[in-house]
Amino acid sequence: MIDKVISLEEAAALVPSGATVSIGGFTSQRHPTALLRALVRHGVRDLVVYCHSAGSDVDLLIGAGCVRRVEAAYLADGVFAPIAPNWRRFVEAGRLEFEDYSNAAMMARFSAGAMGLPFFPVRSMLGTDLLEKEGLSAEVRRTDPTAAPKKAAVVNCPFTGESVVLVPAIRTDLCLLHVQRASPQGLVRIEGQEFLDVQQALAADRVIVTCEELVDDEELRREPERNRIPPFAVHAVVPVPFGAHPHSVHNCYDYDPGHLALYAEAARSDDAFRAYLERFVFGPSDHAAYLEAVGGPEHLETLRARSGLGYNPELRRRP
Amino acid sequence: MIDKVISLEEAAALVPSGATVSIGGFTSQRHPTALLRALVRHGVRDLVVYCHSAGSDVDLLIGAGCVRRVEAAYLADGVFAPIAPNWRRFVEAGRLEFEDYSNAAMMARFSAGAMGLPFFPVRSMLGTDLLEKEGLSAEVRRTDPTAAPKKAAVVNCPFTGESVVLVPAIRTDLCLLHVQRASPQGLVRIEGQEFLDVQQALAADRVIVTCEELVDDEELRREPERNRIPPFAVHAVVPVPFGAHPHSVHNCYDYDPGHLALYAEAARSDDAFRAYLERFVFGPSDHAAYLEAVGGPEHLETLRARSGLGYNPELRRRP
Amino acid sequence: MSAPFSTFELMTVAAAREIRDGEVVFAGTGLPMLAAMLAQRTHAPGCVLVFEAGGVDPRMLHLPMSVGDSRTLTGAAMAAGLMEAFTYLLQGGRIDVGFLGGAQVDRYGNINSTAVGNYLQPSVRFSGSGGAADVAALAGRTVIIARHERRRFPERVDYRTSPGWIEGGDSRARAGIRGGGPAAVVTTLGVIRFRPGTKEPYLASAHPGISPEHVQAETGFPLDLSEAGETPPPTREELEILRTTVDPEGVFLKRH
Amino acid sequence: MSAPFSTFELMTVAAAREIRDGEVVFAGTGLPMLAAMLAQRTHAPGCVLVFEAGGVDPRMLHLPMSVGDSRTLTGAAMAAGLMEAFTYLLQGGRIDVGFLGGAQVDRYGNINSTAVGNYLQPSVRFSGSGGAADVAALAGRTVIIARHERRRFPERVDYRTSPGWIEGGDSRARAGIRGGGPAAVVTTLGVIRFRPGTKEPYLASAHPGISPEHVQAETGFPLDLSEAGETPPPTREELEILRTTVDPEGVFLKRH
Repeated sequence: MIDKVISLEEAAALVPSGATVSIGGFTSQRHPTALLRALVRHGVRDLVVYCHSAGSDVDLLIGAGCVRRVEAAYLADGVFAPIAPNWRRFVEAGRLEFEDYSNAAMMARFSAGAMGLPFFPVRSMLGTDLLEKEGLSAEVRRTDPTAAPKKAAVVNCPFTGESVVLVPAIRTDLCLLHVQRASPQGLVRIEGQEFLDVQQALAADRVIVTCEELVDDEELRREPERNRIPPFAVHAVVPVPFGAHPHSVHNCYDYDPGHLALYAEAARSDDAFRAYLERFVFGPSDHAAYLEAVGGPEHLETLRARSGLGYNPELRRRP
Repeated sequence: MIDKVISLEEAAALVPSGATVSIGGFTSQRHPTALLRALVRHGVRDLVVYCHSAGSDVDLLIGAGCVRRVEAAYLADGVFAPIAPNWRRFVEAGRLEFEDYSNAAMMARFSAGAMGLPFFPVRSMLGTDLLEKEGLSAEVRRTDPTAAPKKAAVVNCPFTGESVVLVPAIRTDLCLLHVQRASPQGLVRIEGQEFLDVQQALAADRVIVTCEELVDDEELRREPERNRIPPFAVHAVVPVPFGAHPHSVHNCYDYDPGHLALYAEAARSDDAFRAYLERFVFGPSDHAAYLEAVGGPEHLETLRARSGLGYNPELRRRP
Repeated sequence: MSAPFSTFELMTVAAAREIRDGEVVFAGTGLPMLAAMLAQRTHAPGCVLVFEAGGVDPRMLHLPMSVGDSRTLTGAAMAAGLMEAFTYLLQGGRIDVGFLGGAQVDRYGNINSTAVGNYLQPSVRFSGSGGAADVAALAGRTVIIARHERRRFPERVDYRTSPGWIEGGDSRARAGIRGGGPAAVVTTLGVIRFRPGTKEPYLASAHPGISPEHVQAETGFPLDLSEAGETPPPTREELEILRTTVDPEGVFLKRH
Repeated sequence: MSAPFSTFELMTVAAAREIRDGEVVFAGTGLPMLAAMLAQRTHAPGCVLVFEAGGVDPRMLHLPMSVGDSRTLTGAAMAAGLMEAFTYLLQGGRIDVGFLGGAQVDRYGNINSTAVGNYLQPSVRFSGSGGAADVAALAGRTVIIARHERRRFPERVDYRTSPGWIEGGDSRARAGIRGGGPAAVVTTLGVIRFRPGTKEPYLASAHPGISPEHVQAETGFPLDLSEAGETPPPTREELEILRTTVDPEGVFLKRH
């Protein structure tokens, strides 16, 4: 039996500077944040990051100076950060290359990559500046092989004559996901919404999955209807309980309001964010130490999901 | 609570002559055959049928003279009919309008219809007669509103320059599915392979679902990850145990080798097929009488699926 | 006599009343989720909620913080993903009404949720479209919720993230957009609607205590005030449900 | 000394040997399923099977009758559907080898599974492409299994359902096809392969007891016989597994 289990540090070492990377999850849910913190510690630089609706996962990488470009539709963290703070600061200061699409367009771009197509059609973005204005310069498009030759193209349907927008496929070197359960052989079980994880995984050359729990392959094969990523597409599996903190994992734990508020405050300035990184990323030597730093087992217990609901109904989102 | 449960006869009455119809399932699996027999009894004519890999479901409608045109990729019934017999006879005799696509192309056409797109791209069919030869005449394309204006179009990707085939969307008046379980409110649970049922359902204006078992809506909502068709897209639900016989339903029963062999033999000539229809379609007054005609409860028990396998391991496929 | 209420409560109620029973609603983060939950608990018990992250037709017990929240799955018919939500449901034409927010809203209901100033190095950068551009293009109709200040209601948005009636008249259809367009803009001051044909905006109602002239003064484009009524206040029942059932924590309806 | 065996058994074994351990295999209805099951039980225990109807990576206990059979799901990693199989797996470039059957196979390994004679009113109408045209275009390489008779091996197929090397040389790439093309044609008489570059067919081996000249006589196009060896017969173990484990019923390997 193939065994794909590796450590968080080994996983981080699979992501070189300059890589194209997509990150699973959605705003404050199921991002592989433990792995991202390990990447920051490893000093990864110049990443080209593709996402759809990101939260303080991508925002952390931006603030830590790991990112050269973001192609995205949305960066925010619920009520705690209606605009992802590092994202906002870096764009306003001209410190980040970026390209804006809608969520449906990013869905379409990842789907094209997953489906082996060079483009995917969408009906939205017509009549908007998402089509009219480009984040990437002609120079970047010409010289950077990771940049699409055009942002999008409007064509007429050969059957109906209607205007349809084609968006270019995304293929990445790596896709980083966090899920509830996975087997050592790379079979993955997502509970709750799938978001765009399946398409992101299949649009990548290598998929690294962190999971709350390692389970037997046979167990996941008992319900093949619930597995959506073929195991042979997954390259590494890393068991990391609370590996999405401060974000939520359906059926496991809720997002951490206190930490998200603290993050949002810290990410408003370079100095405060440097202190945040010291305290929560560089300071703790590993994930266990991080969990201690954010409050330890007692605090984490307050986030536990209630069975049958998938979240913690007692959680107070307002201080 | 909305209740969408109707009888088989009421469901058949929802399908008018001349309608565009898609039929779920795959070769010898999970076709809504009880509903199709009811359509034949109702004297429905001139159907335009869209499928991908059909078996003696569509073949029955063809042989009963209900069909004006078939757009498909494949018609066969496993080892019992490597070529669907009425399909073969009707095409060879010039008695049927048809259009050939590959399965991926039919998948793409239904997906376009489901996704609200006028076309969908595929990379196959290049260099084949599937692109070069058309079943429909220019006259039909001009005068029949159910015919696509073109069979397909080859375009160059605006980003990479590669050749890509665009195929036209399918939208149908009706989609007929058979599934394991459904709620009276129209929530559907498919076990085993999904085939193309979800896309076919969402490419239709009205979806009629026949099911082995009617279950409580709440029960199906306990695992929302396993429901793939939104209940508000389903218009009618008909409980019909053994409603796919002689085909199989994963976890419920296997295909019926004896009946499939008998069917394949009968469908080789008009006369023999007329006798088949008399005996199994027009003769039995309803589905219960059909089940008696094919062997009754004792015979049907020999087809029962074994739990944990989903089929009957004792089934002998060769006489 | 109605009870005292906050502007956000009034807006939520006004937005909820835009939903008709039995409709399929695509709800975005924030007040739209409150409005949809309220509608389900009052005049539209049969409305169906769809969230872009994948939650379809839940019976939510607790207010989600965003559209990806686990709280959007309670009793749900489906836990799907972005592909299903955006293609099969939204682009497939199965959404009756979509709710949108935005930092700027212009004369024809176009929305900016991307950036103010120079796009490449803006004075303010926002979260970005998310699904808003898609909902604006593809839902049967949209309801926009926005804070009403003159700088937020310019003649023309700095960046058109989500298409409204574009430049009025038939410009939206000419742009190739199939979905319905904005039906109403529910603001902190009133409710704006658009004339059939010309798509010129008019003030349908000003909120209690707000004069139509004040609304015009806070609006960067001409607003026809001739038919402006008063926004009906929330009923006691609506307020009760909002405060005790929909958002007892004050996640969005802060009360302090 | 090898045991007596039927032609179909020999073909199945020859086809199975085309699968390398660890490969992802797209198997079609009939002998391909036998070949894949045999390969998993002999030299390629790590090969992964994918079926177009949605079964992915099963550990099958009983021979399926077709690619949609429940028997393709036993112990499977995924029970998906056509969209996943055709887009994410096949078109996504994740299939190493695909197996194809066909009624006619021509000089360059193009296959007809549609119709003989006039397309619109043919003398024989077949099942149609199914997924064959897609597998032929998009798998890393293909193995074709066919009954070898002169009328079934014409210079040019009546209808090109599944693309092989088209007209030889670089014509396949020029047609815009990205996948690999036919590696072998396993027939009732022997195994045909194609020269690199020209894509001209040659007889790699004739089955035991069949002369290369007989193969040529049953072939409607010139076949280079210069390197023709003899197809290695099945081993006792292979036959044992085929007969007692893979197809004990004789679903495809009829024994009567």
